[in-house]
Amino acid sequence: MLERSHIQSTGFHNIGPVGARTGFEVRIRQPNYRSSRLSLIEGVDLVIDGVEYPAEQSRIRVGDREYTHAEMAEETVARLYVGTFFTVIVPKEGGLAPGVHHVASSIRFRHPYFPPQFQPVFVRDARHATIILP
Amino acid sequence: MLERSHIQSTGFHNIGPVGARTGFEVRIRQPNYRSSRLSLIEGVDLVIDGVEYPAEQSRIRVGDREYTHAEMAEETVARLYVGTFFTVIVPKEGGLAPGVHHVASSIRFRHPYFPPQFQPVFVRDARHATIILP
Amino acid sequence: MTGILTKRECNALSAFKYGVSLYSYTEDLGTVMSLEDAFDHVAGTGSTGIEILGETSIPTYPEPTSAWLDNWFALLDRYRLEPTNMAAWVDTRITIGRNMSAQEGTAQIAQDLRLAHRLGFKFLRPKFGVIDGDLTPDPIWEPAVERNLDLAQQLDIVILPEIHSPTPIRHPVTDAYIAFIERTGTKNFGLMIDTGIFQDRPLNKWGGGETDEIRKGALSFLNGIKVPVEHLVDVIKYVPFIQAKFHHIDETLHDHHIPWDRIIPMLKKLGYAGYLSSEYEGARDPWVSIEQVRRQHALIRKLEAEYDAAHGGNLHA
Amino acid sequence: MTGILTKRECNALSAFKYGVSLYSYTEDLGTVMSLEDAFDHVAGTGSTGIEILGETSIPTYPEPTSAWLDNWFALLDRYRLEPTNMAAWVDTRITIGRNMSAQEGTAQIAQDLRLAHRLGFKFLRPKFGVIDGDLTPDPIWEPAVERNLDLAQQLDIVILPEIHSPTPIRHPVTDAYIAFIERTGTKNFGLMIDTGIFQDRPLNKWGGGETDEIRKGALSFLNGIKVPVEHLVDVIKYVPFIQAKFHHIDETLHDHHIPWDRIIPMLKKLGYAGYLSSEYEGARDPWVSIEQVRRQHALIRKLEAEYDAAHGGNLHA
Ligand SMILES: [Mn+2]
Ligand SMILES: [Mn+2]
Repeated sequence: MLERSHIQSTGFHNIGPVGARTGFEVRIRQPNYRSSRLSLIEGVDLVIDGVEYPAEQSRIRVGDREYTHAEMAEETVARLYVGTFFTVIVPKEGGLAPGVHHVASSIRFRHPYFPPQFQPVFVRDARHATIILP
Repeated sequence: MLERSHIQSTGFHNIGPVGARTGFEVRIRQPNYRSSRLSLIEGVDLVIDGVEYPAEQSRIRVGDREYTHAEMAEETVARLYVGTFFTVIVPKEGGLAPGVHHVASSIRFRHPYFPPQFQPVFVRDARHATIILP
Repeated sequence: MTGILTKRECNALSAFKYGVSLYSYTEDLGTVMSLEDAFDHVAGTGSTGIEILGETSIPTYPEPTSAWLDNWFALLDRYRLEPTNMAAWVDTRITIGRNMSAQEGTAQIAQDLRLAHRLGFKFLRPKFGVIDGDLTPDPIWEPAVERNLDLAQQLDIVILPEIHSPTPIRHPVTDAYIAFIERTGTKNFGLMIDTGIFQDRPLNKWGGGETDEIRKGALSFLNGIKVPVEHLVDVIKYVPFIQAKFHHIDETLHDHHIPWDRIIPMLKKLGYAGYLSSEYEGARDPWVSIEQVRRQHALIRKLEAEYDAAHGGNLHA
Repeated sequence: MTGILTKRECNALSAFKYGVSLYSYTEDLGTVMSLEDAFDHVAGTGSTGIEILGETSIPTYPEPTSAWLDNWFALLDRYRLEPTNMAAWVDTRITIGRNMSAQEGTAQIAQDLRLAHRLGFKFLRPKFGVIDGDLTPDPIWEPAVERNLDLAQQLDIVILPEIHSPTPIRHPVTDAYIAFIERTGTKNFGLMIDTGIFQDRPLNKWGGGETDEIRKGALSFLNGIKVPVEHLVDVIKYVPFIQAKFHHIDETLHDHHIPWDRIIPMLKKLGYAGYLSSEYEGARDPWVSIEQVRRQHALIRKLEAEYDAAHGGNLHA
């Protein structure tokens, strides 16, 4: 089972070699009531301690597979299932400092059954989350 | 998975033939942090809409097996496991009326590692719960 | 009431069937509730039917694993529930720059019909993308459905578009569905009523996961479109299934938004004998949905019993 | 710091091992978290060790099913965790009118030793019932443990009673355990320190499931018994395992009750190189425990790194 908040505690960590981190990752619960073709997700924007990490610069991992922003937009078969998470992979030299951070996420959903003027829908959440290892 | 409240929504219902109900049942989550020999539970008292239903008059069902209050006290092998519920079976002619009731529960736990003056510990909860079928 | 009953009065005494859509447990599913838990909660209401959202409930949709299928049938058996409706989507605006063709829409519905049939469902509700602020469905709906009518007949499934707020009963969208039924003469297409169209008091919470942007833009929608229950007379013959949408029922069994005290007598009077399948769409705090669905069942059963008592007793008990 | 290190300084640069006790996730387990989820959260802290409560984590305790055992070893493998300590209980006042005999206590510990061994644990913490307000353990503890020393040696498990608030380090209960070790010369019995004994500010919440009755009666206990960290010097040679009890760590990594800034340097100075196994015992709102455990690991690792940096760098990296 996943945490109710979109942003998950576990899975928030730096990536790359210790001492030469290349970025960080955040796990996000698929929060919509139905599963979603990846092409219906127009991006996931993050704001960490006030610093913006726009969707266009990140990659998304679903299961074992990674997608660039452009690849997501054309992926009409693979889905983000309800009850699962996806991982946002953010490049950032040195990674994030160990300690507690304020993390905000905004998922841009396109719901084809919503009128065109309401596209995309921004589904947001925010919380504190902790980086353990430098 | 069970509801976090001790008293569960599902499983609160009348028993006996329709039109001639003989009582009702309430599901209670085992709320202690460790599993408990039945002999360590000195009873489960209920108060429904202000009416007391003391442990001594009810039976407890654990899995498929039912225990009287006296039988519970001597059952040193069977356990109430964490992550499971037990059912309190309460005799009451006519059962409870359909609709929303205020249900309070108090479990009398004996913790052998607590000083004698703190025995039993009353672990309480309360909530609204609904009887659907008359 | 004594004496010989008229035909309408006889119909009026047919009983509702009670069910729950797993949509009710949105957000609880996957965070505090498994599929098996959901079966337990549905069965615990005294329901006989369970409604799922195909792509939500099946973790490898569109192709369930054999283990999942074994578990599905074991759960139906253990909890004595029958599959009612399977909800599906036709994502017409499939990428940001491209719409589904009629052929793709046809394939989507054929896939969902076959899946629904494998799982034992009798109804399939496809939700089509829309093309305007009036929620006019993408025009591919008509060929995509029509090319599947033979398959639906073979599989004994009725395809049901949902009449859902803000689209009322008397509306060109509904008229187009009825014209389609009349033109094709099909028995495998009908209307599903979502009781949200009868909402007559404003919502202050909304469980659909929508946000401020939607809320501001669709304010009148959230106030309720207040379709008069009498409009059911126009369409009831096309309606084999109803989603009992609701948002909040308090401890006195008072629903804050949906006028069940008018809906239920009207459905009884019209002889509706299909499912009322709970669709809770209110506050999404963990576990609230379980109790809310139980309150709705207590409320509707009470209103049905009162109607029966006032109209010659419950002949179907 | 340069030059040749003294023996004590070398010891001081040995590294802690990090673990989590599933006690931390009490109430989340079974309502919002499965055993596998718990493994994921523990591994996500960068821990190498996992501690369980036998009768809590094993759904058919005392006899796990073979499916459960298969899953247990698969999880250890997948999440690269080693079993550390298994918590167990000797329910001396087994019925309201009867206490366990020494023979029954012996059988209980033997059963738990065998179970712990099957699951790969190196430590067993039996919690004995007490006979008075001083928390003096039931006298059967001594024969029940002594009769199991050979078995413990065969199974390579160390039995660890817990030095737990309100019992401090300098206390007849602790003295009796040490006398037992000295008398028997055993290597299979030691002391487990629960860091709750160092609590030096009052608790306003308590996660142990206890109620107002307890709270009123044990008020001074909840204020913290404030054992000076220097008392660790007396007993550290008997301590192969520490439960890192805590109650609340805020967003600035400030612990509101446990003085880690004094505990960690003392343990480093004493050359402690065993596990610090998180035991979160704070507010039990769903999912709070996951984040609290992560904060504790960030805090302790930071203090360890600071100590290492101030004492010649982290030689064990
Ligand atoms: Mn609906
Ligand atoms: Mn402890």
